[in-house]
Amino acid sequence: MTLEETRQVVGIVVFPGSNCDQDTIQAIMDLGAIPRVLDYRLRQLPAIDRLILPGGFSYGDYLRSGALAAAAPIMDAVGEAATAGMPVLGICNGFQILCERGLLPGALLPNPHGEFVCRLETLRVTAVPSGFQGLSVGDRLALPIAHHEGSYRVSDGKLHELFEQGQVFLQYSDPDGVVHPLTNPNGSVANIAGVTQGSVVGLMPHPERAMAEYLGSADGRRLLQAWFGQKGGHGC
Amino acid sequence: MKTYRLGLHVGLKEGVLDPAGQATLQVLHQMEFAATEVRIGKWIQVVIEAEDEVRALAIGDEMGRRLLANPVMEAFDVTVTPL
Amino acid sequence: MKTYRLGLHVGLKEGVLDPAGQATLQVLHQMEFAATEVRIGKWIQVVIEAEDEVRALAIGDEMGRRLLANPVMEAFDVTVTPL
Amino acid sequence: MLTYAEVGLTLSEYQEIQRLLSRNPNDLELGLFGALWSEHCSYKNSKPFLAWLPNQGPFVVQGPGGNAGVVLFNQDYDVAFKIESHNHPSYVEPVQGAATGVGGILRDIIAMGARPIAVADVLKFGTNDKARALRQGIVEGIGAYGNAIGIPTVTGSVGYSALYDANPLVNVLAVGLLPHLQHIGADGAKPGSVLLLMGQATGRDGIHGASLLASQDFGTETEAMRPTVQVGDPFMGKLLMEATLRIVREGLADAVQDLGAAGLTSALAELAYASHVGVSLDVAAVPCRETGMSAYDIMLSETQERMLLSIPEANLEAALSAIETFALPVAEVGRVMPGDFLRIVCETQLLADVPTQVLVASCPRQVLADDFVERFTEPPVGESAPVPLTLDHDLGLRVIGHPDCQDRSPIYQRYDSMIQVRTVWGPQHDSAILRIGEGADGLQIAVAAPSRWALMDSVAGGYGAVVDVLSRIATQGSVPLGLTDGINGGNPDKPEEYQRVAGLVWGIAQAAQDFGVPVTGGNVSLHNETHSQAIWPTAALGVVARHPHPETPIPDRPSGKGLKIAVLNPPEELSLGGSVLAELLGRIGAYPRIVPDRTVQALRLMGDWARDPDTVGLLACRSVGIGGLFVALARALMSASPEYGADLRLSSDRAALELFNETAGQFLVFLDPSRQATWEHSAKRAGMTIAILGETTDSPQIKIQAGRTVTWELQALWQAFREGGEYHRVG
Ligand SMILES: Nc1ncnc2c1ncn2[C@@H]1O[C@H](COP(=O)(O)OP(=O)(O)O)[C@@H](O)[C@H]1O
Ligand SMILES: [Mg+2]
Repeated sequence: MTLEETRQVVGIVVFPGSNCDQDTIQAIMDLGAIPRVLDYRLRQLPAIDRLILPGGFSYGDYLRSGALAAAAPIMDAVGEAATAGMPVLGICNGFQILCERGLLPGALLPNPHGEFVCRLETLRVTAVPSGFQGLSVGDRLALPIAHHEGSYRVSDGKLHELFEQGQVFLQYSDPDGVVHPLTNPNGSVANIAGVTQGSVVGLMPHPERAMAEYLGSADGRRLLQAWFGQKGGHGC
Repeated sequence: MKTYRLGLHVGLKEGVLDPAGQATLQVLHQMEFAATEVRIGKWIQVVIEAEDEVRALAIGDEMGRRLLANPVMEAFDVTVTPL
Repeated sequence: MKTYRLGLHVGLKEGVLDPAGQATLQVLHQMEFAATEVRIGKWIQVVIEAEDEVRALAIGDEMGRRLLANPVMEAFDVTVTPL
Repeated sequence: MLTYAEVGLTLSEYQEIQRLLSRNPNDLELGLFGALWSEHCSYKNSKPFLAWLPNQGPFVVQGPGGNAGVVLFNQDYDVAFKIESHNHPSYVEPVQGAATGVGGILRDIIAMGARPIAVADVLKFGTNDKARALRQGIVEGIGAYGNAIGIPTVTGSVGYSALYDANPLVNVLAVGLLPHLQHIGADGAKPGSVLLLMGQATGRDGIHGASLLASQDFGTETEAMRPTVQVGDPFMGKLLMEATLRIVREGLADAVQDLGAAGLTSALAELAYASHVGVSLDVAAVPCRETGMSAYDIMLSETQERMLLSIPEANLEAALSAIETFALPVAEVGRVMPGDFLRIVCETQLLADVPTQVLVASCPRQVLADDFVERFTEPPVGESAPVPLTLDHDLGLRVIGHPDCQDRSPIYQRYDSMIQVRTVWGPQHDSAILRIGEGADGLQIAVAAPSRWALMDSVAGGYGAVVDVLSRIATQGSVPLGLTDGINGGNPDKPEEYQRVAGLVWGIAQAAQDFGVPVTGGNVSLHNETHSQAIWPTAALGVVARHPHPETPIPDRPSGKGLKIAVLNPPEELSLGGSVLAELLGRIGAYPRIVPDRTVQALRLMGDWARDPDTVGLLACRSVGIGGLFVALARALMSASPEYGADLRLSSDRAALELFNETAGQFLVFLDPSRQATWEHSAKRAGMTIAILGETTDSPQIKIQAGRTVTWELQALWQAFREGGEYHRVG
């Protein structure tokens, strides 16, 4: 079945300062799903099938990115939905919010060079999150990153466990899919760019910005299709 | 109700790499300061209303745990000054 | 030479807008904390070698003026602890 | 009692105020005059020559005067765009100065009811250690604001000279989209409407920023005048943007004015003047961040992230509830009335009352001498540029490694260039290309600020800057819709500096006229002078254009071997004047005066080819600018993947001149050899020279036979491009 046929409704949570919400809505519509904007002040979720926490600078990224949004009223309901198995995707700032909220392991610290970085990166699929279709371990995706605080860290001793349990979704790699320190744009431990826990997935790159070749890459489309459980096109 | 100023020192936990601190240390060396270690954290001051100092301290602690520090990476301490 | 830990509180000068403090205050309210003001600054700890405490304090002051605080917008204070 | 000098006025200006008011102004009123009669707000020195700029054209919806120019884009949209400087604040506090520069120009666009879709930054830095620290802060600040508010920085320009050591330039261009013919501005306020002040509470930020900081030279005396630094808050800026755009979209406001230089004073006076109404403001109703702020402080504060709205009574409730949605602070601060006055009250007490006509439009202006313009007709005589006799390997590396030619990725990677998902061409290219709608026309944006060209002959430099930006547009066959110019100069009270700035504008005006593209807005920043050392007169030009096929730009890099490499419209008289190479050889010399007719024709032909590339076999192209043909070629080859090389044959005595002259209006083109008859015919028909230099190869090097053969490995060029020639890498 195509997305148009299933008419999946995707809640897009908008916090004050979110700024990738429109881009995400557009991407979701391109794929044939129905976006539904959810205000951060809601305490209950309407009838939706999936949730996205889009990128941006919620609350200006003040204090720590994602921290202030993680305390928003809607986050209780997001937590409950996640526990109940609803697919939740956090992109960039959304990823930071999910970590701050404890719905994903680890934390995202400022890039060690102290600078924002925006460019196309190659990501290697290290484990396929549950429910994803059409992605395989070892696939490479070209996706843009754009963040100031993307240095993924976990508490002592936790890294091994993440790999063991298949929670490491994406790693920054070279174009051939080889992961090494030179391909690490932000000091993330083990080049980790995305993780998963249960039905929750977070990633620093922006799939919604890579929806067509003329934008530099169409691999974001492929990634989102996979999240929807749709088999997308071919990898690189 | 009285007014207090809470002061929270929030810093990376012992053992967590602090690249900003390292970079600053390097610059201090360039400037010929005899420094051996730099750690950079936050200093957050919050003015609150509370019944007494003990209560104020407890509120500061709760703020630190729930919002002002990240439990995965950061540790904090709280001081209270009556205003 | 002895070893000291300098602690610098670096904060925005009075009157300088603190957007991070403002946004944090707003969220503290949302969480039903009775806060009335938040200011967010830095807490910088530097380990140095110096002859004595007075010298250490002077070094801390110099570091603050020359590097650790932005003189246009920030003020700072220094404390010294022998290690 | 305040004196006129304390608010930055001269005695004769003060006397003029007395005469116009028929009384002495009180302190508060004097403060208002100090702000509005400053150079920054009144353009008293530059207005006479801004009148030279053509401002009419087929696409102009709104010319200069408003918060930004507006041009027609298509049936659905107009484009608002303008460039603004934030030079002095960026020197005092680079991060916040640059950040508030971005915030400020974005609010200009938003106040036109347009949604910002792109930013471009034009930066000039010095070369000493302090300048390096300033650069670090300025780039940080631009990113910090643009990235957080979610507007991509899609292109820009960076240049270096020791003359910018204590006067870095930060000019920012912003571009926004608005529904076609939707009009909102400062000019619609109707008597009876309520004035709302929305956004940040007012603090003592930047008091006298416009009159003192931006309108006087730097020196030790100005140190003490430093006001409380304005801090940018892109988070509040984002909420303010969304709230303003919603109010405009729902038609709830009759006028909107952003608060920029001179804060409430300027916003109220502009709104009253443009709308032909009187306004009354109650300072007691203005939310303040600090206690004990005087009316004077409140009126002159430059606190950022504030917007003034004029709302008809009937819409008040709806407007307030829209603002509430964004959790933005807002207050009713005044009223619009019939009349011509700016009245300030504190509850029931009258504090100031001045006719807006006097405040806004009566500042005495500079009067130009009768022969002023004649002085520009001939290029000034001075040292001529050097003429190198041989081409050597080192020259090439030194030019591409010169700070003005180096790789900018360390800067632009710190900016989000992709948000809003329109960026087909971002900062890796010579101009930006944005898609606007599915399969529809796109928007091309280019900037240029070739300040070395203006050093000896500012008329030639101003003209060249316009040709430079328009050439970038021609490579895509886009239709230029309008220009915006940021003029930066030294102290206008010095006749020679004044004349240099005037010459710059004269050159821009002539070129805009010759190429038929109007200037719909811009900015003038004078007093860029420290300890009597003035900057190079610097024009930052920006252009917006309609791109016919944004999803498939004409490539700027070759895609195979065996392609013909040629120059379209090489200059007849070769001169290194104003070039990077001339500087490296120790004598910059005057930039050539560009020949109008021929150059107009060249851009037209380039545009025609780009609109129909298949017919002539146009495979890739670039315009020639700073660093000359050599840099254009090297950048084209270095960005191709897989890599190709070039094999060129040039005449031995002219090779260096041909490769390194920076005469604008010439194009590097890569052509399909099988179509040679077609493109040769096409050029000939148009009366254009096309000089074939050689062809692309599949070995990664540039090989030039000019008497002897000189070869550059792309690897070596790349290293110089990334790390600097004889310089350290500068970014
Ligand atoms: N400040 C900037 N911000 C964003 N992009 C920039 C900036 N400066 C330069 N760029 C990009 O890098 C390219 C090369 O920079 P530069 O040499 O300054 O400009 P050009 O040679 O095109 O005049 C530009 O075409 C532009 O796209
Ligand atoms: Mg450029």
